[in-house]
Amino acid sequence: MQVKVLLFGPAAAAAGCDSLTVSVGEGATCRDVLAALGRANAPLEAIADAAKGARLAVNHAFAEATQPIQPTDEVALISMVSGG
Amino acid sequence: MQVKVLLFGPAAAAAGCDSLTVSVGEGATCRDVLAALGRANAPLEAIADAAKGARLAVNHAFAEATQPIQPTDEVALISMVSGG
Amino acid sequence: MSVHIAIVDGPVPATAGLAPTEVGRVGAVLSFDGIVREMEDGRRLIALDYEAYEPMATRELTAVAEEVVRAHGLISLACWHSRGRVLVGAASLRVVIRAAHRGEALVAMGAFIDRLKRDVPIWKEPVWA
Amino acid sequence: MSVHIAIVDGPVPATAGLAPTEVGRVGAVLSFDGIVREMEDGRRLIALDYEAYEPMATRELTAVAEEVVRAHGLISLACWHSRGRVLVGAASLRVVIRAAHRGEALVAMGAFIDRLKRDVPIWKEPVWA
Repeated sequence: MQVKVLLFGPAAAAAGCDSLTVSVGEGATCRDVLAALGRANAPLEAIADAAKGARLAVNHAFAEATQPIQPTDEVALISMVSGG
Repeated sequence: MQVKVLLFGPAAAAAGCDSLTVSVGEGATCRDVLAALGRANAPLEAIADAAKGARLAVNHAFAEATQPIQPTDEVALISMVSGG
Repeated sequence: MSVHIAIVDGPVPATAGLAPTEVGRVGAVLSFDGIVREMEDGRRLIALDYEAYEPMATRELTAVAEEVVRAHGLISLACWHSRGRVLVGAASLRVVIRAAHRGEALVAMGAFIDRLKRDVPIWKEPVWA
Repeated sequence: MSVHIAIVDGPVPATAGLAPTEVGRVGAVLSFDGIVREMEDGRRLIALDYEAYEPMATRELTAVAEEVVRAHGLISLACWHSRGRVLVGAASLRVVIRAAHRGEALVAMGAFIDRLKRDVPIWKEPVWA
């Protein structure tokens, strides 16, 4: 299935776009989508890294790495936040 | 010599007056004056206690226990402050 | 116990959070303003542009605020965060905490801002001079 | 580095310390208001009467403020303390700290108020309801 991932801040700047659509298998989890982001866009690989604190938000809430993604979900990469 | 000591807050309330004049020998120190306060006024004994944080101010500055008092000094008992 | 959260366009208004104090229980009102500084990484800037992923940013701020209010026994926490351009010298963040005593207010202020900087989907971008 | 100290008759004015921020270096403005609460030792009160031994109170506040500004590398610290009657719900103390970052501002605020409560010759007396 195709999953569109919204990008913000340094992630959007590195990828050169505000969103990226990746192909993953049915039943793919957040972990799978993060990995697919890194494969789809080389500059994103270091940013979409769970070990560095990158997380996906699914429908505006932080999601566990093991959470499966539904085709209708709104998915966003939340990394390197810098509010305040 | 006679030393007039200004009292404030709970010390003034306990002593029943805003100042107390005590007799001490020439060359008396802050420690001597504190002790004389306790002897002169029984309710003050527990309040004018250096072990409980009571200090004398001499001419508007905190004074060491060993500082000698001059007859012209302005002396105040600073204890149980409660600002803020 | 109450929480108020707002993401506002541009700098946070100067009088936000200074409404009359709840009479009686409140013994401490602690207010923090985060101000845009002139130098970042040794370079001079004229402003920061803030981007917020909404409604998640407001939801996360609200969740963090409720958690901090509960954990520290606060009476209330209010937070304003900017979106869009904030010039050097203006505030991009205001947090106002009301509590019975100063101790819990000071600890809670640090904890809330730490959580905000870690978990809330807001990004800033420098506008260089 | 600057220090401003004032002992004022009655409650501290609501807008004290909110003058325009020094542009550029200041990244954090932390403001504390100490408010008179309704209950003290389980009894209801209507006000606190503050007595200050002047000019020592202003001198000590100034000395403590200068020491805290120096120790924590603050940009400025301003303090207003009441003298006379302050009703429940009104502020008897305001401290405004300006610093480069929030960390030193939060630590310095706690340190300043602790020192004030220990060393500054000001006394309060409850006015019971």
